[in-house]
Parts: sequence; structure tokens; C-alpha cells
Amino acid sequence: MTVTFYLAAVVAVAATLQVIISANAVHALLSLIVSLLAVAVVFYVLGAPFAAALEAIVYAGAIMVLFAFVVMMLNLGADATRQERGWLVPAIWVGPTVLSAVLLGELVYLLRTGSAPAGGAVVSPEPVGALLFGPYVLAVELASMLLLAGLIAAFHLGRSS
Amino acid sequence: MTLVWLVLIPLLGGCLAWLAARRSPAWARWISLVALFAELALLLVPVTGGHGRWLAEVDLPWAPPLGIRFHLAMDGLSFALILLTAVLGILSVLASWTEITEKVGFFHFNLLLTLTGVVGVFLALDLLLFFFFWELMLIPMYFLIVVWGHERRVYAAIKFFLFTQGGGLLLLIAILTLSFLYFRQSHVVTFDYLTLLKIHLSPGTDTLLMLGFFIAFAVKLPAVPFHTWLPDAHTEAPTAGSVVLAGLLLKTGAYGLLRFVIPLFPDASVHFAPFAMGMGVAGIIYGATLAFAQTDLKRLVAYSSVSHLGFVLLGIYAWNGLALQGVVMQMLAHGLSTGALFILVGALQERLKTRDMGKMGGLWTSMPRLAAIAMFFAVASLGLPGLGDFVGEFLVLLGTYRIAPAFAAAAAAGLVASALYALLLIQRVFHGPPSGTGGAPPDLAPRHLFVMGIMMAGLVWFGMAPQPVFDAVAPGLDNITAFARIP
Amino acid sequence: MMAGLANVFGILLVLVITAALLTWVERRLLGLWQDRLGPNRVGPAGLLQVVADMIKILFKEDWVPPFADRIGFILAPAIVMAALLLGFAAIPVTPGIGVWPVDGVGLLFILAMISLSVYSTVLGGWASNNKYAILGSLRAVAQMLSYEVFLGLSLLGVVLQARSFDLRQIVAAQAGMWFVVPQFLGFLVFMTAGIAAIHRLPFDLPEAESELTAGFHTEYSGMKFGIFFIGEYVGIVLVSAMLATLFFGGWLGPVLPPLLWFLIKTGAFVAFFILLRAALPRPRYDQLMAFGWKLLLPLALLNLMVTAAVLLAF
Amino acid sequence: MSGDDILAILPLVVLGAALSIVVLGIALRRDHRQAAILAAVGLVLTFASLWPAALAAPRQVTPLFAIDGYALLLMGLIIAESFAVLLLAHGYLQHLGSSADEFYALLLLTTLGGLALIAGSHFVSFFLGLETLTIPLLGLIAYPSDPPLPLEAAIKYLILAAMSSALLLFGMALVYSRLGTMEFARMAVAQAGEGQGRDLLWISGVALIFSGVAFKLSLAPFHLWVADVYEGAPAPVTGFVAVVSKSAVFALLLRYFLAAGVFRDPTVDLMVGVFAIASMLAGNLLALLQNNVKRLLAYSSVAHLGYLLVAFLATGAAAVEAVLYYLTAYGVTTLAAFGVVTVLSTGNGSTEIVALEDYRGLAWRRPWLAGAFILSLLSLAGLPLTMGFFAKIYAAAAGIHQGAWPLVGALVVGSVIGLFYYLRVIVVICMPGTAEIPQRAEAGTGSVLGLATLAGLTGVLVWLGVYPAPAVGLIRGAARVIGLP
Repeated sequence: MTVTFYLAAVVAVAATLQVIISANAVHALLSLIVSLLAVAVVFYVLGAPFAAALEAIVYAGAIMVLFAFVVMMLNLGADATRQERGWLVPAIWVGPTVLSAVLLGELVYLLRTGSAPAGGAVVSPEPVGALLFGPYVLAVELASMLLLAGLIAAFHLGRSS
Repeated sequence: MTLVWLVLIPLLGGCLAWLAARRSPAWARWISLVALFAELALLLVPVTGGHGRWLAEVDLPWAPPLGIRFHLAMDGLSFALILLTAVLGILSVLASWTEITEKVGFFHFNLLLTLTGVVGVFLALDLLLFFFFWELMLIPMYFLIVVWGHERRVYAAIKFFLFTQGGGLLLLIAILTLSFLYFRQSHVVTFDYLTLLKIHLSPGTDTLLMLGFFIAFAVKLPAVPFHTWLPDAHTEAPTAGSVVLAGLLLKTGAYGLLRFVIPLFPDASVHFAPFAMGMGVAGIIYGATLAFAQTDLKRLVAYSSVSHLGFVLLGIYAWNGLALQGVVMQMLAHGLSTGALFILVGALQERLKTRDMGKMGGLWTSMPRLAAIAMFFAVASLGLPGLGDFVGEFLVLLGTYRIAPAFAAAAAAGLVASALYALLLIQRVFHGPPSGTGGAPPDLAPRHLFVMGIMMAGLVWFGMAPQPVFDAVAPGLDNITAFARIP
Repeated sequence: MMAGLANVFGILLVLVITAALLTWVERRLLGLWQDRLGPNRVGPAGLLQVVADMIKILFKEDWVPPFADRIGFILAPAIVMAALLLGFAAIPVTPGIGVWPVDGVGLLFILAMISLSVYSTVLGGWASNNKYAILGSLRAVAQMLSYEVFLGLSLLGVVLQARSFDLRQIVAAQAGMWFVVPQFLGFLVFMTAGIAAIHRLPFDLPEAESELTAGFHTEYSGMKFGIFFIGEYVGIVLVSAMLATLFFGGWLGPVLPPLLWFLIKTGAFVAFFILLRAALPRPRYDQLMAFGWKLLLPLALLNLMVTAAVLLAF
Repeated sequence: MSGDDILAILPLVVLGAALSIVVLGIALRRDHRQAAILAAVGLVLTFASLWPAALAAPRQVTPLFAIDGYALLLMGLIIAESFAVLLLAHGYLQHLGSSADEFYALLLLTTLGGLALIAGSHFVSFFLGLETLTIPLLGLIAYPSDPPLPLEAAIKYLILAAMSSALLLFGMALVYSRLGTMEFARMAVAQAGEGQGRDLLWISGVALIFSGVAFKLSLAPFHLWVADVYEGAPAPVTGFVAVVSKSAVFALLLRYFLAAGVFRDPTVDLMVGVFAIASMLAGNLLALLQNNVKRLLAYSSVAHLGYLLVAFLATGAAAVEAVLYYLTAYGVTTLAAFGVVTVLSTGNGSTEIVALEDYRGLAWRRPWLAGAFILSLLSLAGLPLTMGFFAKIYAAAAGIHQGAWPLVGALVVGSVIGLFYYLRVIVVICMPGTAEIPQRAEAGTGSVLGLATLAGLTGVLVWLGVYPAPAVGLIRGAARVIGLP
């Protein structure tokens, strides 16, 4: 299982990297989907199959499709790709990359000294649901308000433009 | 409650004047005049309600959780200075009777609000309350300069504000630190002056805090390295503004030194005295020299203030009975004489539309009354015996001589320089051939003559029979020296 | 290990062959219902028609249009095949046959795979760089996203009753009564949504020949087209298998062996889908969306609410 | 959830219900006035529900929310502030043309997010509250979408909000991985021992959380968005962004630091101190360069949050008191300032009166408005007769109490620089107006409601500036019942 975990983790990181450096929007999006799926695998390996399935259904299966939809509607051509490629000059990415690398190194170092991620007990959907609608029911309600907010804001902005 | 009324009368008068000005500007003038006379009357009725050292005292909770109290008290020193405030207030209202024609209501509101702040400063015994009033003076003064000032008013006003406010923030930090240190010693949150006097400070902290207070007051005074705002502010302010600035605001700095710096930090002050006295002497000589070099009349008077206030600083840090009496007298007399000079300059400017001495000359013939009065105040300012300034400066010199003869000698040299610039002023403006400024400007109006008469009478009184003043102030000074625990 | 591998390859083999054969079955059945013959020349009863088609498709030139986005164009058919075949992994054919229970969330896994399969349509249409194709893709996205909502929602009644996402447990829970009885509403919604999710006729708007000249796969030919084609049948089989498992007791049944029961039930649904194709006209696009959001979604929610209320009450 | 639990979270419930009613009302009939009235009534009822909630306080409602005096007081504050924004916005929106009723729904939603943040005692409520605060704000910022400026502002805000959320989540993940809990109180327990759980991982987590929050609070160096967003958003919304959103976020930050025991760590203190100094200096220096009133106020808000951090660092009850007073003063003052901009811009179509030149001679054309503006500027500068005076005293006192002299020094320097640009505005207001410019500023007539609100705000500004005892008493009471470990 540990091997799967690291494999998926590496895939996730590599795919995310691809998202950033890919100049073609749709290719970046595809990489993002791969990354999300890899994260789903990570969840699964860590004993959270429910979260893994939701990750695949909601993020990879629904939200990213919408992204794809929008990107396709915009129909960015070769011009956009060239433009994007122009943005990826070293001056832009060196700083953040170094910062991220530092953070990564720090994390790796600390995780080596600390406890390694281990697959805990498998969490089935039922306790998740019980928690969500037990102690965290207010969080669910709040999240519903959050969605309502997004809805109203999107409605207003979408209609008036 | 008299004390509360002392603060409230100018405040309410100001608001009323502002509101009434909608009807007619004259209302605003009369209301402020009445308010200030009421203030004066209130001072002159025998004050009661005090006990111990204070002539009157009032102590109300203000922001109890913060330990801030509305604590006002008046002793002889405050009394004398508030009296000066009321008188100069009346005079500046009269002086701006015709000068200010625009936004009259707002002008009087600001003028009276400044006076409120000044009175509050002279009365407050809670350090934060003091700070409150200290800051309160600034804003309306700033407006006075910025709205009714002369050509470079914005620059001058902002400079004035930044300097004094910078000092003010140091003061605030020092006050808060002092209170905090007291809290650590006694677990009582308070800003009360009388309580904080009992604090024990280690020598280093002592000096730092003292410097915080000192700089704030020295900026206001102004002592020499911090004085650069003063010539600009005085020059650009309208007449009433200059009068209030020179006559009153500068005194708040001296008052702060007397009331707070030395009593609160006696040990540090003793160590610091030579430096402060050095600054005082530097101010005397420097101010006189620069005054001598000015061509702008108002700047000349402004620099002469720097010079005169140098005596005050010198006297305060000489810290003996003689010098302190001199300091108080100097403050009162300077308030009158410099105030009068500013009013005269204002009158000249109103008539000639210029303050440049190069464009004046020979005015004695066209304005004999104005010239004569100017002559009087010029010689008062140079310290002619028989007038108030002389008494003040002489006492300061005597007092200083006991402590530091070298400083006294240097200061005396400054005194000579003051004769130079005062006479130069007279010579350039009023003597010599008339410069063709076109037409004969009218001489002083009766209203002005009345104002000048009061001031001249005051100066002569201070000069000839100063003893009542000393008697009135003495308990207050004893008060302070007692607090200060300096042998 | 060996049993596991046998399971995997067995199911894969059967599935792919079935899917291929279904092309023949469909054409024959359509012929039957439309009162004509259908393919009947190649081999006995036209059975070898499948082989002939395959030979033709395999030997066609593997062609990527020069204006297409190469990566996306190639990836698209692979995705649909992979996703749907993977989805089948979670289907329990019989107690002994079946690849992977996915730690008790098999149902979600299948749903995830179905929802991932949309990428093939989207990507294929976009990568073709053709206006019909991209229109097909847009339709596909809107349609599948909409219908996926009730696809999942309609099953929650079943999940509530079985108290599990595990398909084996769901089947086991139907020992007393098939869920189609208490969950009839859910069944209807799921079936409709299932057809739409694999854009099978009459909900095949992403690839409507008459309007979009084959929609998202306009530019495809050869084996890539073949994979799309077979993928659709795999989808049919998958949805049919789900219907059988979730609502009709899966392998449960008297007398006959479980495998046979499963095949019979699944086969019946496959035939039913083909009948639908023959019987129903294609709706207009806005009708499709309105039908989904305004009818199916409320129905699914109602079903869920009633089920939950009943379960809470008793 | 017992009855008492429901009682304690009554403000959240009432606001949620009011929100639903507003949305339903909009669904039934699209009417500006109706939506405004419903929303206003909702806010008033929510405010009223604080008293029943106080009966049940202090109380931990599920692990997510802690309802105590601190929360209730701040809730009252931001509900009142939202109410003021609503009143100010009403007149402003009437002249905007496009449909205005969704505005109120978004306003209530943001407020709800704020309430949730204030009471939050768990990473989940932290994050959800923050998002519920942010998302509707996007809609509000871009509300008048015909000129491009609001939209641009909203997009900038969106991107940076997303960025800050990412930082926040990552930080939370790190802290969680170290401490194994997301409840503030349990974190404190997990770290009870000396230096327990305070390794590099934990510090990185806290630093990331703080950075994420610093984006929202526009602390330097995360202040880059602030001027553009302030400039682009409609004036009442700018007031809202400046006041309600920042107050709520700050409230939560303080609760997190106190309840989870984040204070008492030298590294964290150092980090916060550096942020404070950077904000005070950067904000004030950048404000010096502005010729647009909104941008100027934006940078001044950066500086003010720096001052707030000084108060924040006081730790313990002193910090709570200082922060609460400062937030109150800052809120009233800033709303008054933006209120003036709103009133001036009301009825002006979509162009707002924000250029400094437009304010030339305002004191003589619109003396009362100018008075309110001058008072609010003086309050921002911390001068007496205004609330800002005591706020600055609080901040300075807090700095002195902990002996953080660099902070106090930066506070003094910052204040002096600050004075300079506040005075610049005041000077312009007091200058005699030239002939051609006034025309534009004259157009803004303001609505009756807007003017009344402004008058009320200014009244509070002066009242509590002259006699702060009531506010201080209330705050002290609230600080005492915060119920911290």
C-alpha cells in the first residue's frame, strides 16, 4: 500500500506541475484532472474510500467538466497558447518555485523525523455521515449558505454582463 | 464646578458663534466676545471649592475602566495663565473684528475651541486629560492657519501640526509608559498627576521618560532645535492666530515643563538641567540674531518670541524661586507684548497689504498713533526697565546667575541683541523717508486703541508693581517646588 | 491470485465480446421491430457480421486530422473505454465472480467512473477542432452533468434501505424483496438518467446524426471510432447490470444458478434499451434539460425524502 | 443540540431565516424597497436576538461555535455596521439603475459569514465562515457591473481570496497533522506542556494560517490588492470590506491565537510584530502618494490594521479589550468616511466622487458633510474629540505593556506620517473651491437615510470620543466573559 501511496503522490505532484507549466489551457486542465484522480487514490490508500469516491465524482467528474466546458466555449486558439508561453519566463516562476521547494524540503525533513503517513482504519461512509449531521451539522448548514452565496453572486454577475 | 465652566464656556460660546454666524457674522463676533468676558468674569469672582494647595478642584470619573479621570485643579500659576488666556482671547477677537470677513462663524468656533484646549491644558491634572486638551488645541489652530492664513499657509499649517503632533505622540507614549510603570509598582491603573508623583523610577527609565515629555514641550515652547515650525506658523497665521500662538500656545509648553517634567522627574531633570539651559541660551541668542536678519515683520516678531522663550526655558531649569518668578512674569509679559506686536503687524498688513519692511518706512507721519504704540511695545520687548518684560528677564537672569553664571552671562548678551532688532524694526518701519505705498493709510481705530491701551496698562502694571502677581503665583510655584522634591 | 486474475480477464473478455456482439444484436432486433431483416448474410444469421465489421475498422488507416489536438484526439476514445470497463470492476456478478468491492463504496466507484467517462466526449469533441464536434461536446457536458445529479440521487433511496454503498450488501439486502418495489420512483429516475449518462438513444444529443453530423465523433474513423462505438455498448451493459444489481436483486433468484439470473436480468435491460431506440423519437435539447431539472430532480428528491422518512419512522 | 444550544446560536439562526425570507421575497417580487425593508428588519431582529443568546452564554455549541461575551459583543458590532452599510447603500443603489435587490441578500450572507467567524472555535467554522464572508463579497464588489472597474476589483479580490484560502488550508493541515485536532480548545490542551508540539511544522502551519488571514486583513506585504479593490468597489461596499469583513476576520484570529494558545511563542510573536511594523510603515507611506480618496483610505486601513496588531499582541484580556475598542472605533470611523463618499456619490450614476480634487472647497459647499468627513479623518489620525483618540491610546498602551518598543516606535512614526496625508485631505476640503470642479461633487445629493446614517455615525464618533466610558465598560464586560483557558 505504501508503494501505491507514494506512486499516487508522485503522480499528483507531477500532474500539478504539468498544470502550471502547460501553456495549452485544455492540456493543463487534463493534467489537473489527473492530479485530482491521483489525490483520490491517495485518499483511498489512506483509508478514506468515501472521500476518494467523492473526490472523483465531484471534483474530477463534475467541477472539472465545467471548467472544460468553459475553456472550450472560450475556444482559446494558438494565440492564447503563445501568449501563455510568454508568461512562463523564468523571472515569473523562479521565486515561487524556490519558496515551494523550501517548504517542500522542510516538510520532507519534518515528516522524516516525525511519523510517516500510515493507512489508519478504513472510514466507511456511515460514520462520515453521522459526524456531518451530528456535531458538524452547523458546518453543513453554513456550507449551504456558502453555496447560496455563490449562487446569488453568480446569478447577479452573470445576468448583468 | 467653576473649573468645568471655565472649560465649557469657550466651547459652548464657540459652537453658538458658529451657529449664529448663519444669521449674521456680527453675531459670531459678539457671542465670542461675550463668552470670553464671561470667562474673565468667572475668573475674577473669588474661586472656591479648593482645598489644600488648590484654589479650586474638580475630580469626576471620565473613563473609569481606563483609570482616566476628569480631574481639573487650579492654583496660582494656572490662574495667572488662564487670566492671560481670557484677556488675549478678548483681544484677538477684537483684533480680528474687521480682518476676518469670510467664514466668520467657523473662525470664532476655531478660536474659542483653541482657547478651550489652552484652558484645559492649564487646568488638567490627569495626564491623559492633559494630553486630550493638548491635542485639542492643535486642530482648531491648524484650521485657523490653513483657512485664514496668508500665502504659504498650507505649508506652515502642516509643518506646525506635524511638529507638535510628533512631539505629542512622544508625550503620549511617555504618559502611557509612566502609568504602566506605576501599575507594575502598585497594581493601580491611573493617570492622576498627584498619584504618579509618587512613582519610583530607575535612573535610566527616568531619563527616557523625561525626554519624552521634554521634547513634546520643547517643541511647543519652542526650544532651539525644535523651533523651525514657529516662524512659518506665526508668519502665515491670521493676526488672532499669531496672538494665540505666541501668547498662549507657547506658554503651554513652558507650563508643561513647570508642571510635569520637573516634578515628575526631578532627578533626571537635575542632570538634564545644563543641557536645557544651554538650549535656552542658544534660543535667546539664535532667536535674536535671526530676528535681526529678517525683512518680514511677522517673522521678526516670531523670532523674537524664540528669543524670549529662551529665557523661560533658562529660568525653568535654573529652578529657584527667583528664576521661577521671573519665568512666570516673562510668560505673562511676553504674552502681552508679543501679542500686541502681532496685532500691530496685523493692522499694518491690513493697511499696507505687505509685511515686507523694505516696502515700509516713514509711517510715523501717516500713522502717528500706531507708530507710538509700536514704539512702546518694541521697547517693552527689548526689556526696558519699568515694563513687564524687564522684570521677567531680569529675575530670570538673577536666578540663573546663582546657579550658572556662565549661562546668565551669555543670556545677557542675547538681551543686548534684542535691543538691536527692536530698534531696527522701529527705524525701518516708522522712520526714514516714506516709501510711496500710495495714499495715506488710516491710523488705528478706537477699537484698536482700546485693545492697545489694555495691553500697555498691563505691561506697565507688571513693570511697576509686580508684587501682586508674585503674590498670586507664589503659592502655585511653592506647590510645584514642593512636588518636585528638589532641595 | 489466479482466481482473481481469472475473474478479471474472464469478465473483461465476456464484456468486450458481448459489447461487440451487441452491435449485431441491436441491428437484428431493430430489424425485427421495424419489420425487416437486418444483417443476415455474413455467417449463420449474420453472426459473423461483427467480425467483418471489425476487420474493416481495424484495417482502416489510423488517421488524426492535421487540425486536431493530437493528445486529446487520441486520449478521448481511450478514456471512455477505460472508465466504463473499470466501472464494471465493481459489479458483483455472482457471489464468486466480481473483481473488486472497493472497500464498501463500490456504488460510488461506478458513479465516479461514469462521470469520468464524460471526458471522452468532451475531449473528443474539442480535440477534433470542428464546429459540429464542439457543439456535440457542449451538449454532452450539459446533459451529463445535469443527469449525473439525479443518477446519484435516485440511488440514495436504495443506499438508505440497504444501509451500504457496497453492491454485494445491496444485493443481499434484496433477499426479501427487490428494491424495484419500494424504490420504484428511484428506479424510473435512475433508468432515465442512466440512458442519458451514456447518451444512448433517445438521449443521444451529443452525437445526433441529423443535427450535428455525428456530433463529437464526426472526425473519428477507424479503430478510434470503433472504440467509441464499442464503448457505448459497454455503457449499455454497465447500466443494465447496475439496474439488475440495484433494483432487481442481482444474482438472486430461484432454481437457476446465480450467474444465469444475472445474465438474464442484464440481458433483458439491454434488450429494453434497444427497444427504446426503436420506439422513441429524440427530444429537443431544451426539452431534455427541462425534463431533467424540473421533473427528474424533484422526483429523485421526493423519493429520497420519503424513503428517509419511512426509514426513520419504522 | 439542546434548547440552550439553539438559544445560544439564535443570532445565526435568525439571520439565516431572514436571509431565506429576503431571497424568497425576491423570488416572489423583484422590488428594491421590499428587499431593503426585509433585510433591515432581519438585521434588527438578529440584533435583538443577541439578548436571548446572552442568556445562554457562555456556551460551546457543538465543537464549532463558542458563544460568549466576546462573540456577542462583536456580533452586535458587525450587525450594527452591516445595518449602517445597508442604510447607506439604499440610496446609492436607487440611482444605480440595474436591479438592486440581490444586494441585500448578499449583504446578509456576508454578515452571516462574519457572525460565524466571530463565534468560530474550530478550523471548520474558521474556514467556512471565512468563505461565506468572502464569496458574497465578490458579488457585492462587482455589483454595478457596467463600468469595468468593479469587475476588475472583484476579480482581483477573487484571485487573492483563493490564494489566501489555499495558504490557510495548507496551514490548517500542517497544524492538524501536528496536533491531531481542529478544535481551538483542544489544541491548547495538546500543547499544554512547555514547548509541546511547537516544532517547525507547527510554526509553519501557524505562519501559513496567519499569512492567509493577512491577505484578508490586507496586512503588508499582503496588501497589494487593497487599493484596487477599494477603488473599484462601490463606496458602501468598500466601507463594508474595510470594516465588517476585516473586523470579523480579526476577531477570529484573536480567538484562535488566544484559545489555541498560539501566543506565548516567541517566533509567532516575532512574526506578528514584523507584520505589524511592515503594515504601519508601508500603509502610511503608500497613502502619502495617493490622490484618490478611496485609495488613500485603503492604504490608511493597512496602517490601521498594523496598529491593531500592536493591540493584538498584548495577549490575554488586555488584548481582547484593546482589540475590541480599536475595532469599534475603526469601524465607526471608517464607515463614516466611506459614508461621506457614498453620500457624495449617490445620484451620480456610476461615477463616484473619489478624486481628491473633487473635494476641494467641500467645507464651504457642504459644511455638514465636510464636517463629518473631517471628524472621521481626525479620528483616523487619532486626535481627541473622536473615538480614534482612545483607540490609539489603547494600541499604544498595549504596545507599552508588553514592552515592544520597536512596535511602539513604528506606531509613533506611522501616526506622524499618517497625520500628513489626513491633513492633506482636510486642507483640500477647507480650501476655497474653484469654479469648475464643484459641479461634479455638487451632484451627489445623498438619500435621507444615507444622511441620517452618516449623522448617527458621526454622533457616535464624537460621543464615544468625548465620553468613552460606556463603550469601555461594555467591552471590558465582554472581555471578562470570553471564557478563555
